[in-house]
Amino acid sequence: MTTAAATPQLTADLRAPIDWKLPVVYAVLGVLTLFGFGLFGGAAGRHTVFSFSTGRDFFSVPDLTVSSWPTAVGAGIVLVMMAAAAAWLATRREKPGVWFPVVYGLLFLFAFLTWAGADTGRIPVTPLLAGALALSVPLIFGAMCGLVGERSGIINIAIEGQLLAGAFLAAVVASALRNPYAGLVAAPIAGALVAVLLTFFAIRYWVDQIIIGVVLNVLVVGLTNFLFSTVLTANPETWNARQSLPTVPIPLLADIPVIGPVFFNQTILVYLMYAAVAVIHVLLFHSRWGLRTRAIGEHPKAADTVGIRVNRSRVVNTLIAGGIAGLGGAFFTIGSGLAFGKEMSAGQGYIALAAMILGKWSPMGAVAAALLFGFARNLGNTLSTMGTPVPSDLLLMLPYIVTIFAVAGFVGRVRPPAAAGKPYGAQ
Amino acid sequence: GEAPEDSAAGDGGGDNSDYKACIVSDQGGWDDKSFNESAKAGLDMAVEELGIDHATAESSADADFGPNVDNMVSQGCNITLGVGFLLEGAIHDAAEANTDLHFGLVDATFTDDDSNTVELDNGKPIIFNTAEAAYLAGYLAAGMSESGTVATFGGIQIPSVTIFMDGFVDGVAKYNEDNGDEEVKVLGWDKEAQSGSFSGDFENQSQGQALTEQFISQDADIIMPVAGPVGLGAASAASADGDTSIVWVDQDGYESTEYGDIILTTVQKEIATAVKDTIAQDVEGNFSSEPYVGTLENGGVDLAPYHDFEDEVPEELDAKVQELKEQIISGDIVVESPSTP
Amino acid sequence: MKLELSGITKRFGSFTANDSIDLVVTPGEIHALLGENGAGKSTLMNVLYGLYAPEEGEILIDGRAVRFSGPGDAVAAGIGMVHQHFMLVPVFTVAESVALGYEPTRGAGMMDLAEARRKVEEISARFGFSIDPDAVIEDLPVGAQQRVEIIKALSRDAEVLILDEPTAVLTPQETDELIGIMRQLKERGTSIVFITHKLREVKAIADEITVIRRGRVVGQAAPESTESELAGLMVGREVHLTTDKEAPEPGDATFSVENLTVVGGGESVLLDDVSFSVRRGEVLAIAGVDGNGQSELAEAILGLVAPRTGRIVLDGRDLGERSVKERLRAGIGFVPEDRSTDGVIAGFAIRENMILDLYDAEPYAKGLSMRPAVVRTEGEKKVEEFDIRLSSIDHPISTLSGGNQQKVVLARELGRPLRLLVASQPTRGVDVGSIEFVHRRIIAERDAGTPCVIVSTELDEVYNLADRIAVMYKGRLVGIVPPDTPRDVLGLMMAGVPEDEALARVESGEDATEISAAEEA
Amino acid sequence: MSESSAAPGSGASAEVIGAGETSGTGDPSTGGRQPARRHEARPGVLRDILSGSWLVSLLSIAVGLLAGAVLIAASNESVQETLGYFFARPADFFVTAWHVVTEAYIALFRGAIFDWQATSFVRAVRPFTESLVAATPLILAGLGIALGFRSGLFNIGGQGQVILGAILAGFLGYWLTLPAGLHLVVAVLGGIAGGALWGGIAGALKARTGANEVIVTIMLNSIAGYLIAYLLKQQWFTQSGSANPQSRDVDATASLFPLLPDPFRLNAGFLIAVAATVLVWWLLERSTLGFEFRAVGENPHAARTAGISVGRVTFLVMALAGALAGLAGASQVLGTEDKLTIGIAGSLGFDAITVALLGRSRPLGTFLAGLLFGAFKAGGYTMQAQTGTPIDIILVVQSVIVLLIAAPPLVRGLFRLPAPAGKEAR
Ligand SMILES: Nc1ncnc2c1ncn2[C@@H]1O[C@H](COP(=O)(O)OP(=O)(O)OP(=O)(O)O)[C@@H](O)[C@H]1O
Ligand SMILES: Nc1ncnc2c1ncn2[C@@H]1O[C@H](COP(=O)(O)OP(=O)(O)OP(=O)(O)O)[C@@H](O)[C@H]1O
Ligand SMILES: [Mg+2]
Ligand SMILES: [Mg+2]
Repeated sequence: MTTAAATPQLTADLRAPIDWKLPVVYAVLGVLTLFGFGLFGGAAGRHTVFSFSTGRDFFSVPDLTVSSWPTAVGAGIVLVMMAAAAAWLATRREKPGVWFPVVYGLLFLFAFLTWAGADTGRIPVTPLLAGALALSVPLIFGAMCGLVGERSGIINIAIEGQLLAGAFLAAVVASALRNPYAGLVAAPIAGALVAVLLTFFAIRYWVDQIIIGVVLNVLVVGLTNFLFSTVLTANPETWNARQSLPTVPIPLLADIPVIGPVFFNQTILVYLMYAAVAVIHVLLFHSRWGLRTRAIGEHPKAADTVGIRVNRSRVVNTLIAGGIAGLGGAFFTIGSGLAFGKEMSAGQGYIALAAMILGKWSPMGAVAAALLFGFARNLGNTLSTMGTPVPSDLLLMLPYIVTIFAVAGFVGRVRPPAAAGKPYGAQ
Repeated sequence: GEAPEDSAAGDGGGDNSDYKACIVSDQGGWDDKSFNESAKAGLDMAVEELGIDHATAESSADADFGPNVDNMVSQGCNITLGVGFLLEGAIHDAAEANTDLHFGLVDATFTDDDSNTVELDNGKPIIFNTAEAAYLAGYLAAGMSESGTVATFGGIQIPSVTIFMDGFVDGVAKYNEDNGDEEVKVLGWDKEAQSGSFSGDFENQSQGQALTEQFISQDADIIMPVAGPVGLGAASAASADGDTSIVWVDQDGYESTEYGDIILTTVQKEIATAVKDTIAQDVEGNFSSEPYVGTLENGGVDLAPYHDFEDEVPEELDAKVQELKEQIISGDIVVESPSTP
Repeated sequence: MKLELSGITKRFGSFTANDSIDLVVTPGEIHALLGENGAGKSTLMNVLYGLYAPEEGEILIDGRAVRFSGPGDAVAAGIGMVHQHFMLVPVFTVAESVALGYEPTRGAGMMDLAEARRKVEEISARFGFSIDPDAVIEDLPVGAQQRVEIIKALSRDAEVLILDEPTAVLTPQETDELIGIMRQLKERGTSIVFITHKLREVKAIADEITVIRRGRVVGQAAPESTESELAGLMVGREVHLTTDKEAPEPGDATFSVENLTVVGGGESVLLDDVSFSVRRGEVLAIAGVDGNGQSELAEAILGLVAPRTGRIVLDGRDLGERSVKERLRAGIGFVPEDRSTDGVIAGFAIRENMILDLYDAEPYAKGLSMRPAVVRTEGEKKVEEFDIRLSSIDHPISTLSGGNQQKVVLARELGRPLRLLVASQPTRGVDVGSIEFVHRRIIAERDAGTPCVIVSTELDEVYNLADRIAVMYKGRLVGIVPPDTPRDVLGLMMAGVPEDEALARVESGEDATEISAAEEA
Repeated sequence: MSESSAAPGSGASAEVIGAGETSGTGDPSTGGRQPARRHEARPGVLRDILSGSWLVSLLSIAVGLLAGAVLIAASNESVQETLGYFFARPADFFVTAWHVVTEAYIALFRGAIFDWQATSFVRAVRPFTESLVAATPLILAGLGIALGFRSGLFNIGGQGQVILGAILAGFLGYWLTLPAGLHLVVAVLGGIAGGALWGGIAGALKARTGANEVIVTIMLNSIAGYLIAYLLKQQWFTQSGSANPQSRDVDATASLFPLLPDPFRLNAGFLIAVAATVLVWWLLERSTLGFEFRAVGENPHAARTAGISVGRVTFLVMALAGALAGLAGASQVLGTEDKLTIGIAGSLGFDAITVALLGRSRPLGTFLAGLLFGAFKAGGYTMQAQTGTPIDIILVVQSVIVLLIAAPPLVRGLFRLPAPAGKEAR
């Protein structure tokens, strides 16, 4: 075949316009740090204590005490310099690697905490992280559920309902059998039952998947509220006595300072979450199931032409996903040692959906987004208990604002699986 | 199973079945482990003891208050009680429109458009000066704290919540004053600035759990959640920690929750008794629109027994608490709060 | 393996797409299936491939009746198919695409990608393809995608290979290569069902020809039959393969594009410094293989994509910052290449589709308010004028056949005074009868003095309409040539060879294709 | 696959409209695309009636109520008792269950339409007006959601938009001092502006950055919730002496005037809902703007090619949807509640989604669906107060109805009704 000469290099004025968005954000935050937290932050002469120990650690890590003012100023200077570097790269139409925003973000956070914690109290780093992880657990399970569904072409808005159903059934079964592990078995069943309805209407009757999802959420709220106020409250000792999954520290790992207590002194449910994420990540990109799942989510007809049963696979995947979300729901009750309460999932299913999109439909991305959300939320908690002057309502808004910025500023137009939400039926 | 014999309906104590007492909840619902539940318990007691007819309605949104109260009126309820300040408007309107019926309002007073308290001939406010009991709880907590840090947080910042927190903070301050060398810190509420930690609602237990974990990590070892069921999250976190105890509120948490072993005491608000008494008075034809104010003096608020902590509370501390209680009853000490009804 | 279809009938609702069709494919035979758009060729093959279950009839392999409950069964029986619309997942790599459905695994369900790659390389080597197994499908040119499809079929040891309109997306030279591959396959004993409506190709390669019209077999023909015999069979009447037209009477060049450059995501250059002008009363046809920047050119003219540099000038005014709406108002008529996504709104009534880009202009609207009565009467007039076959103008346009939908688009775009007509693939998916009509309307528009830019990947259409032919390759204009330029030269230019070189190479016989040669003979 | 569902970008939202509406998109049994050959079967009036979509709606409602009945019976203690000796005396079970269920539903009816047991005529007819009161905000917010659906936008942000509408309408209602009439107009406009602001943020972000509107609106809901909680703690905002998180009462000059004398609560908000329904109908069906909205909703690619600015439409639709939801908030605070509280919006924003779905995103349909759900709500109060049936039943009934209505073939299958002949034009 004949091939013409390669296209010549683009001349300078044809190149993409310089993208100033990120450098501007960096610069604004850097200046804020330098002046707001540093120079005029009123932290002169004070100290900030970062504590890492939880009192029960095997190795105890000493508290880190820093002089608030110089630290914040120093961090501010570094951040401003980083912003300048980003700007310089932008003029060359280059972007720094992923490490850049990560380092920048951590440094900014450090400066912020140094300022916020100046003499008001200790910054308990380990509980801050542990709490963030705890708040992320249902989000991560939920996001995994959404991801498996959408990767196979089924949009699942019913995560919220699946979490709630999981929380409910886990609590009831654990309570009735006096065994938290029984709840762990029941929870995925509840999630999968909701998924049965989802797939029944979506695949059998081609009802719009978003509609079914929204309606299923209402249905689960209605049912659980109803059962709660009739059956559960009539006889709470039998049906709604709290059962708690014990924490199972993993030997050695749990003794690692800071991260040990955060990650490895958890209930089996949290370990299941690690496993779920790892397994989904590996399977989705390296297994036969993953290849087929991605195929039916992107181009079901192509999958059909190579003999893959599209709708059957979709059903199976959505049911598995429902089970995963159900497990996430169990975290609200047996995972946290709480009895069931009305509408316990409190909108976390929708946040999980957001985390999945924010993570661009990849397991690791979704986990990162869920952790970001959990962290923002727990940061609000920490600041409020430390007695920061910012009103608690405004702190509670924090994670939602962060999410909007993330979706609008850094994710923008993302590409969902091409066939998500579209029913498939070869005549 | 066996089929029961047909039996005539009607059991219980007296027979006042032509009298109907009705009650409307706010969004918390009847199982809020808090004032709705207590108020309902009061109604149930009245039904049991007096053999009256009754009706209940749970509200799930603000828009439900009006119609719910109105439904009670159409049913011809002799007395209709609303639980919570949110029902003030609905009860107030109904009372003005139906002067022949009686009404009650738990935890709030009737107010005019400019928020000035007004009296209605057929409406009885049932309110509580919880700060008095919370004061004792604060003193006790300060005395019991080993870390020298105690904490409190609320569900939503409303007077009936912050009044607990005010009393608690003052109690701790009193302890510090009495024991010159002590410097027990209270986290979560700044009485001066009237600002502090709130979970944001009365439902989200995980949020209560997360907040409590933060307090624990700040060294607090006694925590008073004033947040209805959100307190269960706090209790769960405290129980997981093992070294932290809880001061419960409203009904004695030793009995109403599963966390008896970590509940140091409860700042009790005898809503049930007050509701029952109000109904009983009305049944007897002794309705009075004079506000009922629960105090330490009339037993409307109180500190619950220490239960499992009985042995741990030092005798001197308990004696001091009792002494303070006497002083408050006698008026030697006045517990002040911007939220005092 | 001998394949027989007997009495296959397939209905969609009340519509019979295949009506008792018989077909026999003997081993090692290239069997051409000929028929106009919508004749039912793809449907028949989808039945054969197990995608559709026929209402009647049976499939026999080596004389034994078989039942396919899905494509998996067909593949297992040795049937492979390259679909008219490729069945490739755009985000997969070549190796993944080939492996899909028949994944080599390393136990525990984990993919053995190395094995998948090896397989691709092995088959590529066998047929002299050079396909990188790790290339991502959506980055590949269509020609390469087609080869991936062929590899897919061959990797499953297909004994019968169905190729559904494989040449629609290829240059004449690439078509020639494909024909070479088909011969190679045939020599190895593979039978091929070859679907097309290009008579020239059929004559060049087929051993046996079956012609289908309106779902029925209307005849068998030998490769020796003449083109007009075949065309007559296909359409059922005598057809004019060319449109009669007067010589052009070009006026001033009122439309020009200067140094237009369009850059896509990832800084890929989609249009590279394109300049040309069109005179009043002239048709400039833009030829090229799909995906070489023609779509972007048309879209840039309408303002759907923003050029990085360059000017578009109509009637002396730079269209520069103007919005799509302003350009439409300035008199640009635009027929998009993909009717169903860009041209019509499936759920809208026919009358609404008739005014899709005029909804807020007089006389259809007054201020914010639309005037339904005017919309209806004007619409009905156009239905008359453009001979659109419908039962009610109020029905959704999705109830119309493709050809009639295209007529609605044309009625809308040609039904007002134009200063420029830009039509992409104006007859894609339209039957032969309607093609004649569409072409006549375009020529009429030209004769009325409108400069016309017609984008087409069908060389027949290009020759039929063009007063000048511009050839595009990789976003660049390779050259603008007169309408009597030989097909092979155009073919080479479509692969990026400059005009002079192409002429020289064709003249020396070096790159003359077999098909053209056959035609000349 | 049918053409519209194959069109890229038509996506989920485009089908929100299609689902159940035309059998072509939603109904696999007809094989997706069908040629326009109608009435090939013998046309018959009976057949038309049996296959009509209104019959499907009626049957869906019936099944929904039946599902509710099962729950009511199952949760009733007397019924549970009879179940204990079911085999000994099964009739008891049925009699009791029937009794309990009819009692609940009669109470529902009496609370929603007409109370024949009431003491006075006024009290007897009041329930119907109460249904209209409950329906008013549902209709308004539902219209907003429907507008989004028709334009291909999935607006979950009704809740936040209602809250913002209430905040602004309420604040202007008690903070300003203006003559009657004018004050009302200003406050209502404030409600519109508040909702439009909140919807507009999501629309602008979607148009400019492609941010997924589902996520942004969910986040904005939560933010609005915390915002009103915050504001209600600020004295300058509440303008009241009370420390309770509630505002001063709205001035009489800004109240939505009552349509009937006292015990009735029906107010001018209902007229606004009627007017909004007509306006949205005109907007969608008769205006150039609506043409743009629908075009973008059905096929954004074709709309763009036709010169419609998709970004502008996205912003406008979200702002208008927000404005309608804001009106719902205004009708609450100026009409029925008279003051701002944290829970002023209740779960209106979410109920509105089901209302719009049930109304199939048509203005009239949404209006009727709003009336139905309003009646459920009003009747639910009475049912709860008189028979002690938990009001959560209503949620179950509503969701079952919406699910069934979205799947007509299922309903037809359940009742063995014939499928409709051919495809109906819109
Ligand atoms: N899934 C379907 N549902 C309804 N009608 C269909 C379906 N598939 C095809 N048809 C109709 O059946 C007829 C035959 O279509 P088919 O795709 O087999 O034609 P073809 O001969 O392959 O045409 P082309 O040359 O355009 O590919 C057409 O009228 C088409 O509209
Ligand atoms: N991965 C591949 N394997 C085999 N052949 C390839 C591959 N990629 C490209 N080719 C072939 O190499 C030649 C040049 O390809 P190139 O990648 O330059 O085209 P392209 O830029 O993608 O072109 P287009 O504009 O048509 O998309 C073409 O003939 C193409 O078919
Ligand atoms: Mg075909
Ligand atoms: Mg193209």
